[in-house]
Amino acid sequence: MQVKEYKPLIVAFCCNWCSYAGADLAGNNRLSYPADVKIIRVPCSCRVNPMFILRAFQRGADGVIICGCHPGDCHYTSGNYYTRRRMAALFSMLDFLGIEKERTRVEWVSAAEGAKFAATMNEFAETVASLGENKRLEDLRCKR
Amino acid sequence: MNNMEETLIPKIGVITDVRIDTPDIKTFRVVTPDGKKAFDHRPGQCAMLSIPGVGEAMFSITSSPTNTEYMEFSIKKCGCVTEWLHQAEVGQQITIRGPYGNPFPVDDVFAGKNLLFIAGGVGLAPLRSVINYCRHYRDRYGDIDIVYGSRSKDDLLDYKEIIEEWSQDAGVNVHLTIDNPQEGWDGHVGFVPNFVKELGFDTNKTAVLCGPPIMIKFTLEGLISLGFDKTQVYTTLELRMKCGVGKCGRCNVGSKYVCKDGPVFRCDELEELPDEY
Amino acid sequence: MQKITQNQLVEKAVSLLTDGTVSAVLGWKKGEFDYDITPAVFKTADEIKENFVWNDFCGANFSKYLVAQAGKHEGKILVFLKPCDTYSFNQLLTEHRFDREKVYAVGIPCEGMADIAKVKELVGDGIVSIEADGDSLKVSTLYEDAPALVNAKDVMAERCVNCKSKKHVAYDELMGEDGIVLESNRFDEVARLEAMTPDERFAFWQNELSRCIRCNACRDACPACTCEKCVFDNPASSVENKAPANSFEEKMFHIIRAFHVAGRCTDCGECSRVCPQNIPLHLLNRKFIKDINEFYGEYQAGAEVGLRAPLVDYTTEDLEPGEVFDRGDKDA
Amino acid sequence: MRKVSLDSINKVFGKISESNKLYLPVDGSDGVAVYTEWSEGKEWSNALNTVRSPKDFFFPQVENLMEFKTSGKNIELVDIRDEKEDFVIFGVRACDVRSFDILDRVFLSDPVDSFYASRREHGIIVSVACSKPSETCFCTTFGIDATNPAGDVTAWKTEDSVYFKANTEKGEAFMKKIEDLTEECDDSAVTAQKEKIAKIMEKLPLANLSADAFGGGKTDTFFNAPEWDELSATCLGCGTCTFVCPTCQCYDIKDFNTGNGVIRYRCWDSCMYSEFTKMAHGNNRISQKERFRQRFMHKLVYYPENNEGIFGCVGCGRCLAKCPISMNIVKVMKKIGGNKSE
Repeated sequence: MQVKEYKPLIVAFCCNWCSYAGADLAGNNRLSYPADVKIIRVPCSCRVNPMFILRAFQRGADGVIICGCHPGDCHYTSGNYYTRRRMAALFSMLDFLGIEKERTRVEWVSAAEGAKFAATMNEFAETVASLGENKRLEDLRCKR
Repeated sequence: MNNMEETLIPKIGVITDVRIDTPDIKTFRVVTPDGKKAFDHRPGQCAMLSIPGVGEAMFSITSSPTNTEYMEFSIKKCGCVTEWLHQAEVGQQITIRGPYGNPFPVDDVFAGKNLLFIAGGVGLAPLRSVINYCRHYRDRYGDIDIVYGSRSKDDLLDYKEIIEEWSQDAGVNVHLTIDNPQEGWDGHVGFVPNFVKELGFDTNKTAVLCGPPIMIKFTLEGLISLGFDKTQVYTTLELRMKCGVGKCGRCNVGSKYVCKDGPVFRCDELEELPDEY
Repeated sequence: MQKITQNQLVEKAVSLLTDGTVSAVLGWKKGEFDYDITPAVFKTADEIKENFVWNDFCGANFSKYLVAQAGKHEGKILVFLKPCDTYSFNQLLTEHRFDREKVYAVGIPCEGMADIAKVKELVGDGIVSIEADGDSLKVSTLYEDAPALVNAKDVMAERCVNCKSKKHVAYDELMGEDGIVLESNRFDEVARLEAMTPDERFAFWQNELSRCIRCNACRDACPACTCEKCVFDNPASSVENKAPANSFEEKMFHIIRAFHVAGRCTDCGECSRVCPQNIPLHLLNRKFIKDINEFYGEYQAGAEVGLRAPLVDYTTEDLEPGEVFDRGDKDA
Repeated sequence: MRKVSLDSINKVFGKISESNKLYLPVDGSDGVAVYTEWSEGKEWSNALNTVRSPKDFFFPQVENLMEFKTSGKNIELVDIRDEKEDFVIFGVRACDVRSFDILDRVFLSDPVDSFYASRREHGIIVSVACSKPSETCFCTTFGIDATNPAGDVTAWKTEDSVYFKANTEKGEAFMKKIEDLTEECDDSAVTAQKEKIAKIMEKLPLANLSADAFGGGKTDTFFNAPEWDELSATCLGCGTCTFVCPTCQCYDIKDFNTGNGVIRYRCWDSCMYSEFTKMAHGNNRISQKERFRQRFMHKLVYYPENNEGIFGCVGCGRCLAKCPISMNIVKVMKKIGGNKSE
């Protein structure tokens, strides 16, 4: 039997105004990043409820990254500041429960930073790949 | 492999016809994938329909047991399962299990009696099965009166069948009413309980009642004021159910389980139950 | 052990009820044994005289009951608040969860509550009576002829051993003397866990959370959990469930539960008190409190009415989520 | 009757576990006993009972019923029921043994619940008489003899030995397996033990609690009792009592979409939960008072009405120990039934 090469599944929550456009730009500039990065567009990074992140892991994600406008540049003035606090608290809690801290990340990517988007995704996918499959927040029912 | 029969494991059913009855009620025709009726039932019994991933819910079987080809379900859009069903197309598979509950006593108590059916809104759904059964075996029963009311003419379920079939039958009297006056409606206008009182039925009848709880309550009062005894009146209840066989505990009212001991109750039996339905 | 006596509280309750200041009293009602005390709403002086109890097992935090009870009765309801309860009281007021005008709050000092499980650990099962005797509890059991004397300190509930404050932050009237905010060791256990490796922490929590039976007692007792419809009860949320189907759901429930109260949790410890499976749920809440203190400055939920909870606030200089791991070298 | 010295009990466990999975109460990391699969090194707990009742063995908290695969408009149903293997539950107390009878009357009545039935068929119950009842015990109220529990095999644990007596065919087969490790003995030690425990049972604070006021046909007497308001006033509406209860059997059936199919599973549910009876057109038990009342009325009136007077409570005392607000069936019985145990 051929062993399937392990490719991490990454869920990227991208804010509509900056990071999603950044991903677009990366595409337009033909910058490559792994196909296993699944982008979910959200109106603002602060739309991302901690439940979304946990659910992404439940449904098979190996890493979850949240991308928003740079602090100070939020389309809604302050959304990403809230994201920053919330995710700091959540990530610290996940770490407290012994879940690999490298599996979650927040990055600020503007609409002009296509290259940063691609680089971030490449680097994040590599980090997650080195951790292997998500075992600690997996739901076995979804893995069949 | 555990080969015991298990009621919780359903059969597959196929929707072979969808009829739009009113703006929020559709009637679904269901058979097994090989085109047969899923199981036999008695008038007033129910079946559990489900869509995997959406949910399972109990519905009364609206078609008559005398129909040996298929079953019909008249379903009002009001929750997640029903909403999903309402957007289902012909050919859609669902799951079906049953029959559940006690039927109306059509072959003993009702035999030879004059019958009075009173329904409000989608409450006609469970009665349609009995009415058509009694029409099929017309000679076993006395006169049949049907009082049916809804919010408007458009909300009358099975209107075509009522006009073209029921009201044409000998010895069957159909009395329709709608809540508010409407253009193109020259029939009675008013609520069912009042209409029943206005019609002033003889008490030599057995009454079968189904509709919203408030309608049941006032119609029952109306019937009693006409001289009916509670032992002459039957109704059918609806509560949340999960198993359908009196085990999951949801439809437990007093010592009865509506799924197993009901849904058909005689009104004096209901009186013995705590007021929780 | 408690400095204030049951009689004093009964007198206070009866007099406030008789003079019409209040029309109902939220208090502790005695049970079958000396430790199974039920929160109750008293309506008459006779009921209070007969059944009101105050001893070392009156742990229940009444603040949350005010959401349902304040305004339910004609006039005001009297509530007795221990120092830790007053924080929850303020936090609920901050969130406009009850009408302050409908409540008459009497602050009462608390010397720490006993944990019946610890009592049983020391003296065994079959307890027929527990009496306070100075700084000790006199415990009689079915199996020993002479009652056992246990030091109240030895059977004190964890949350009371690590009491954060003896100061009442809200009341209409105070009985006895007010205390002060204490220097507690309540974060020690969190720090101990932080110092473990992720693998050890994972094993620790896996063991603890796997016992969860999802009875929702932690949520239902929590004075910060007052949503009208909890996300875990809402079929439309797609995370609603009655049982932890697997280890993922156990974790999700507890992470989200703790996160929903992060910044609003006053660390009253009710979650751990009510857990039938002895899961140290307060550690999750304390982790958030500790983090918030370290990331955004010391914050005590409920210390004052109207404080803005840290997670619904921000500064432009906040640390980045990635930086939370870089403080110290605990995982390195 | 046969006996084995307490020092050798692990040999018995070892012998049984060669052929069957063996579960028994073992103290967990927090010192609380929990039914655990026995393996070398695990010690039989001295605790009176587990927090979580053994009903899990027959009616697990979560149980997958079937699976569906959907494609387009088609549904494929997969029956995932499998043949169970025999297993032994060791150390079940008298109250919990009775709880199986109560569950049987629900799950084995027509139509039989095949999931429950197959587990029940394969479960071998070794009960053990109580030696140190707790103040929360009130099994005598329901006619249960804690000194002589039912089950396939009854065991008595004394200071130095464990005595066994088989009650059923399954029990005989069990005894056969451990024949070499046990020796024939008379029942004098067990009789002495029974007498000693019976005396303690008499001294229990709830020893005189009577359920005579309750039973079938009493719906009208109790349903509208004014005391329900007061009793339920501070109920949190959590599910602790239900989930630690060995006889609570309400369940929910739910679907879980795994992304590549649907698992239909059932899990424990609680009549104390607000949406237990909620349906599209409303809720027939709108306040906590009604839900609270349902739980106790079911155990004390409705269940006996349908089951020849047998109550739906076994007096295990778990809810007394675990309710966050210490409200429980004893308080309800005393208040509503006007019954004082003193």
